[in-house]
Amino acid sequence: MIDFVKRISGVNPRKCMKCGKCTASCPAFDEMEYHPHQFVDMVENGRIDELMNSKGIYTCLSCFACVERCPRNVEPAKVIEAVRTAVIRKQDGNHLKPDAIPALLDEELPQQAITSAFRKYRK
Amino acid sequence: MQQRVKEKALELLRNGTVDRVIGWKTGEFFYDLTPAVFETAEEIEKDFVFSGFSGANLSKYAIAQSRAAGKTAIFLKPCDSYSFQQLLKEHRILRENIYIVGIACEGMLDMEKIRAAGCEGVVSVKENGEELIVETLYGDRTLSRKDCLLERCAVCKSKKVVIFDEMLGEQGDEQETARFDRVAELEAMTPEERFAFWRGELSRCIRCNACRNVCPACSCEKCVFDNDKSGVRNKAAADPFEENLFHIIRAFHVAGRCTDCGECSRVCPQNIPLHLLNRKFIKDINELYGTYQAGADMETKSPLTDFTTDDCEPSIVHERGGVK
Amino acid sequence: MSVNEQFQPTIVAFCCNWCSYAGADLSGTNRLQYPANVKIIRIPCSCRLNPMFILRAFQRGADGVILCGCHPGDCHYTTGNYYARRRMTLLFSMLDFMGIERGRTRVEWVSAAEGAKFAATMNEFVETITKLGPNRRLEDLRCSKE
Amino acid sequence: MQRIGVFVCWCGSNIAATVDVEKVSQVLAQEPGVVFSTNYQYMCSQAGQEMIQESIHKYNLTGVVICSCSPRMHEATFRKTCEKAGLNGHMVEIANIREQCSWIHKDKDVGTEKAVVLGRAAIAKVHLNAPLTAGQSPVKKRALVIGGGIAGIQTALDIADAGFDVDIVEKQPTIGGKMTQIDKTFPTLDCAACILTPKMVDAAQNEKIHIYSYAEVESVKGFVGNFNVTIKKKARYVDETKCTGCGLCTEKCPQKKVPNAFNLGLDNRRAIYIPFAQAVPKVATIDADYCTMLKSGKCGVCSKVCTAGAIDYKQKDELIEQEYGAIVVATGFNPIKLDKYDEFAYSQSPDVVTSLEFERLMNAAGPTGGTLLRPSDGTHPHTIVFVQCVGSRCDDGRGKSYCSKICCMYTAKHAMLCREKYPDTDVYVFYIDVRTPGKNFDEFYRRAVEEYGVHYVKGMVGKVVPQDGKLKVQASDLLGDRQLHIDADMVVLAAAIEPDETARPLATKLTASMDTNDFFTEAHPKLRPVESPTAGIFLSGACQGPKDIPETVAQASAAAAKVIGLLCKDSLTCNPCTAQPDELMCNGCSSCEKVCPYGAITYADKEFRGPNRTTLIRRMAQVNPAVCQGCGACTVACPSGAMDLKGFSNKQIMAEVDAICR
Repeated sequence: MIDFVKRISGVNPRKCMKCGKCTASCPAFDEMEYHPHQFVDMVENGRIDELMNSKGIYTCLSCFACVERCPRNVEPAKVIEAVRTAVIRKQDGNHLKPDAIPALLDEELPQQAITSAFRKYRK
Repeated sequence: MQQRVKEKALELLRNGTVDRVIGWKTGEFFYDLTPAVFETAEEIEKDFVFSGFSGANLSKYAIAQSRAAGKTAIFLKPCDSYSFQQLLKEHRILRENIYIVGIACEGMLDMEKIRAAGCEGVVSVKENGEELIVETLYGDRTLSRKDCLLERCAVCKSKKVVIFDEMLGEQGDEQETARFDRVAELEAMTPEERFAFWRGELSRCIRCNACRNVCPACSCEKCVFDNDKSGVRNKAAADPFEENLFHIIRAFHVAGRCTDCGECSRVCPQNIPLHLLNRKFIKDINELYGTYQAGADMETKSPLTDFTTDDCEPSIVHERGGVK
Repeated sequence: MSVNEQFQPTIVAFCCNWCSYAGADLSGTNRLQYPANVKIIRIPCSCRLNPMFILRAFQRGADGVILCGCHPGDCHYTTGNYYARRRMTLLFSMLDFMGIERGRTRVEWVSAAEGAKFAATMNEFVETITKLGPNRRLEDLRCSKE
Repeated sequence: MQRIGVFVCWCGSNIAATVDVEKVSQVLAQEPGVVFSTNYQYMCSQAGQEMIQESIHKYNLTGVVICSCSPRMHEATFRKTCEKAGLNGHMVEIANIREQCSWIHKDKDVGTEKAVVLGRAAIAKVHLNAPLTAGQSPVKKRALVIGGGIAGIQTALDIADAGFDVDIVEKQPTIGGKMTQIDKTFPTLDCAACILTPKMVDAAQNEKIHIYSYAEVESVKGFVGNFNVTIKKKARYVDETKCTGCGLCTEKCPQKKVPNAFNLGLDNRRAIYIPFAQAVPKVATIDADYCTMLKSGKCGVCSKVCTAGAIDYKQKDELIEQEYGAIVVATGFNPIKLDKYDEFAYSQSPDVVTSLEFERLMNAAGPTGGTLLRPSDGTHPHTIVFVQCVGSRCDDGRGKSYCSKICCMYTAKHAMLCREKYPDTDVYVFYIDVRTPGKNFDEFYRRAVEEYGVHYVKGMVGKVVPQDGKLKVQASDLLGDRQLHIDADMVVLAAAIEPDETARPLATKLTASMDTNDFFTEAHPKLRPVESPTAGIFLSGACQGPKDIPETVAQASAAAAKVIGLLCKDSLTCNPCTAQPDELMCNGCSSCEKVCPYGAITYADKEFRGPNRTTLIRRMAQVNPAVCQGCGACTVACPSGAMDLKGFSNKQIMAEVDAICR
C-alpha cells in the first residue's frame, strides 16, 4: 500500500526534511486531525491505514498551498490525493459488475456515468 | 556557361587581377579533366576546359597556390566552396592571396553512367538543356542529363556557393536531399549483412591512395599512414584488417571536417562507395549532436572539438538497435 | 569440455590515471575478483585514447576493448572525458556500421571510489566477450594464434 | 637497444602468494633487451632500493621495470631511487602485479601468467621511453588578490608579511566587504567594525600592499608563476591622490535621493559619496548614474567646494597591466534576492527585512543610528519573528539546495541582541534544524534560549500578510502540533547566501572550475581545500562555499600560506609529460587548440625550406610546457598525428597493446 501511494502520487516522502512549512501554510489546519507534514511522515513510516481511516483527508481543500511552498518539492497534497484514491479503489464492492454492463448499455449513456456508477452505488 | 568560365579565366589573368588560375585541363580523354594551374593566357586558350566533366574539386590546390607569390584565381562549384571554406577555417589557405570565382552548377556528369546506358566508343558529349547528345563511333545517342549525373550530384546538398569574390550564374540554396538513404539502408541490415557488404567492397581496395590524394580534408602535411612515428605506418593493405583500418581511420580523421564533396568515391578506381563511410559520420553527428555542415561557415565549432555536458553515452550505439 | 579448451578472450582495458586506474586499484585492495583476461593499460586521461589504439588491439588479437574514465564532469583535466565520449560514440557507431559486433567495444565511467563497479563491469564484459567468441571480423590474419 | 633490468617484488606474501615471482623473473629475463632480472621480498625497502641502484651500475641499465604494487603507490619512490643512481626517472616503468593481479586472482597459474604479460607490456614500453626532464618556468614574485573583503585583506596581509608584493582588486570604492555592514559578530558579540577597520588600515598602510579600489579584473593571460592580468580601474571622477576624504562634497551635493547601497537602500545618500566613515581608501566617488553634472553637464557643486581640486569629471576608465605569480580569488558572497518568495511579503511590506538589512538597522552607524525602529513608521517593534532557511536547503528551484551555514548563528545573535537591548520585545525564531557546530557556538545558541528567553519554535512560517500596520504571521509549531498566528511588528528573513555574480565570469577568465552553484571548486575537497584545480589560482573565503568569519580568516591565511610557498620558489618544475607537436607534420589547423583545457597551445608562423630554395611559411602549433598538464586531448584531435604526448606516446601505448595481445 505504501508503494501504491508513492507510485500514484509520485511523491518521495524521504525528501521531506520536516521543516513544517506545509503545515504552516495550511488553511484547513484546524479541521484536520493529521496535518500535511504528518501525512508525509505517516506514508514514510507505513501508517497508511490510520491515514485512510482519517476524516482529515477529506477536509484537505486541495488548495495546494503546501505543494507550492514546500522547499523540497515533496508535494504533500498529492499524497493526500493518492490516499483518497487508495480509499476509493479499496472499496471493491462495486455496485456494477463488469459482466453486467453490455446488457445495460445504452447508446445515449455518457461514458462518465458508467464509471461513476461503478463507484457511487455501493451495496 | 562553359565559355563564360574560360573567358573569365582569361580576363582575370589579362587584366592583372591575378597571376595564375587554378582550373581544369584536358587529360588523355575529353571526359578525363584534371586540375591544373595556368600562368599565361596562351595556356588557358590551349588547355583550359570547363564542362560537365569538370567534377574535380579544386579547393585543395589553393593550399599550395595561396602561398605562391602573387594572387591566384580559383573556380569553385557550390560543393567545392564548402571544402574551400573548411580549409580556410583550418588556417590552411591564405585568403588574401586567392580570388574566388563561384560557379553555379547543374551537376557534373559521370562517364561510367553514360557507358552504362549502352554508349560505347564515345567521341564527345554535348549538353543541350536537359539532354545529352552523345556522339559515338557508332552514331549519336540522346540521353537524359539527369540520369548521367555523378552520385553526389544526384543527391546534391547545396547549390549555394558559400564563399566567393565573384559569381558566375545564379546563386542557389541549400536543399533537402536523399543523401543519407543508402546509409540508412545499410544501418537497417543485420551486422552480418553489413559485414559482408563492407568486406565485399573494401577487399577490392588496392591502396592506390587516390581517395586520400583527392580529398580536400586529407591535406595533412604528412599523413599518419606515411609517418613512421605514428606507429601505424602502412603503405599497402596486406590483409582484411588493414583494408578496414585505413578507411576507418581516414573517415575518423576527416569526421567533422568532411564536407561530403564525394571526391573519394568519384576517383576510386575500384568504385568503392567510400563516401558512405563519411556520410555515416555526418549522419551520426547530425542525429546525435545537431546538424552540422563542415565548411558552411567560419565560426561553428566542429562537433569533435566541442561537447555538451549532457551528450549521449557511447552505449547509444547498442541501444539504437540494428534494424530500424 | 575441459577448462583449458574453453575460449579465453584477450581483453584490453584502457584506464585513465586519475579515476578508473585508481578504481581498478581499489577493486584489488578490496580483493574483488575479476578474470585475468583483462589487462589494463594506463593512460593519463580517457581523451588520450586514440581510435588507432583500439583498432591496433583488435588487429593484434584482442577480442574486446573497454575504455574507463572519470565520470563526465569529474575529469581531472576538466573536459577530457567529454571529448572522449564523442569520439568513442562515433567510432563505435562506425565499427557497428561496418558489421563489427557491438559488444566488443565499451565505455564505462568508473570513479576512484568505485572498485566494486570496476570489478562488476569487468566480469560482465568478459562474459559478453566470451559469449561473442573470438574476434574474427577485425583481426590481422598474420597475427592470429592458430 | 635499451639495457633493461627487471625487478619483481614479492610484497611479502601479498604478491608472492598468488604469483610465482621466481617464474615471472625468469620468464621476463628472456624478453629482448632484458639484461638482468631478479625478485626480492620488498623492493620498496631500503635494501630493495639499494639492490636496484647497484644493478643499475653493475649492468649499466638504461631502463628499469619494476613489477610491484600500483604506480600510484610507489612510482615516485622508484623514480627517485633510479635518479640517485644516475638513471632518468622516466626510464622506470611499473607493472602493477599487486592491485591488478595478485589481489584479484586466486589461482597461482593464472596470476603468474598475467603478471608475465603485464611485465612484458612494461618492458615493451620502456624500450620506447626517453629520458624526460622537467622544464623550469620562472615565478613572478607578486600576488593578486581579487576581492577586498575580510578574506582578501587577511590573505593580502599574510602574503605581505612574508615579504611579497600583493595587489588587492576591489570592485567597490572601499575595501572591507560584507563585514563592514555587519553590526556585531558571533559568538563573542564584539563589534565587527572594531576588529575589521584596524585590518583595513593595516592593509592600506602596508608598503607591500597596493589597493586598486573601484576596479575589476578585465582579462587574465598566462599561467602559474606568470600570469598577466589587465585590471580596469573604473572612473570615480575623483583624483585619489588629491582627495583628502574631508567629505565636504558629500554634504554639499544637491542630489540627495540616491539609495544608499551601503545601508541596502534603507536610507539615501548623495551622488558623490564615501561609503562609510572608515572607508579605505577614504576617497569620494561620484555615482555616474545619479550625478547631474555627468548626465547633463549642469551642476559642478562638488568641484566648487573641493579645496583640494580633486574632482575630475573627465576621468576615464583606466587599464593597468601587471604580472603576477599567483592569484587568490576572494570574491565572497551575497544574500540571494527574495523576489520569488511572495509568501513572506518581502516586497509588500518594508517591515519584512533580510538579516543583512537587520544588521544595518541595529548598527550605530546605520540609518536609524542604532535604535531598532520599524522602517515603515519608525516605531519600536514589540514582536519580531525570525525565519530561518529562507532559500537555503531548497530544492524547488527558487532557492539553493545547500545549507548557507551562517544563518543559524547570526539569527541567534540577532534574537539575543534584540532581547538584550529591548527586553520588552517578544522574539520568535522559526527553525527547521539549529546547526551550531563550532567553538562556543552551541553554548551561544543555548544562551539565547535559556538566558535571553528567545522563543525557538521548530517549524516554519507559511505566510506573512501585512494588515493594519501589523504583519500577520501564520506558522507551524511541529512539536506542539499546532498552527501559530502571530501579530508581528517585524519579520526578519535569514536569506540564503550565494556567490557574488562576478564569480562566474571571473572563473571563465581564470579557467578555474566551478560547481553548479557557482562556488569555486577546490583541487581536492579534503586535502587541497584552498587551491583551485587550475595551477596558481587559490581560493579564499566564501567564494569556495558558505563560511563564517573565523573560517573565512582561517582559509584566507591558508591560501596565503600556499601562495607564499609558491612565491618562495625562484622557478617551478613543470610536468615533463607534456604534448609536443612535430613541426614537419603540423598543419596548423587549430584542432588541438580547441580541445586544450589549459590554453597551452598557441600558433606561430614558421619558415621552412621549400623545394628549389624557396621558403615556405607555415602555421605551427606550439605547446607551452609550463601550462600543459599532459591530458592528451590534443593528440587525438590532431588529424595528422603531429601532436604526441611525452611519456605516453602513440608508439609507447601501441607497444603495450602489442605486448598484451601477443
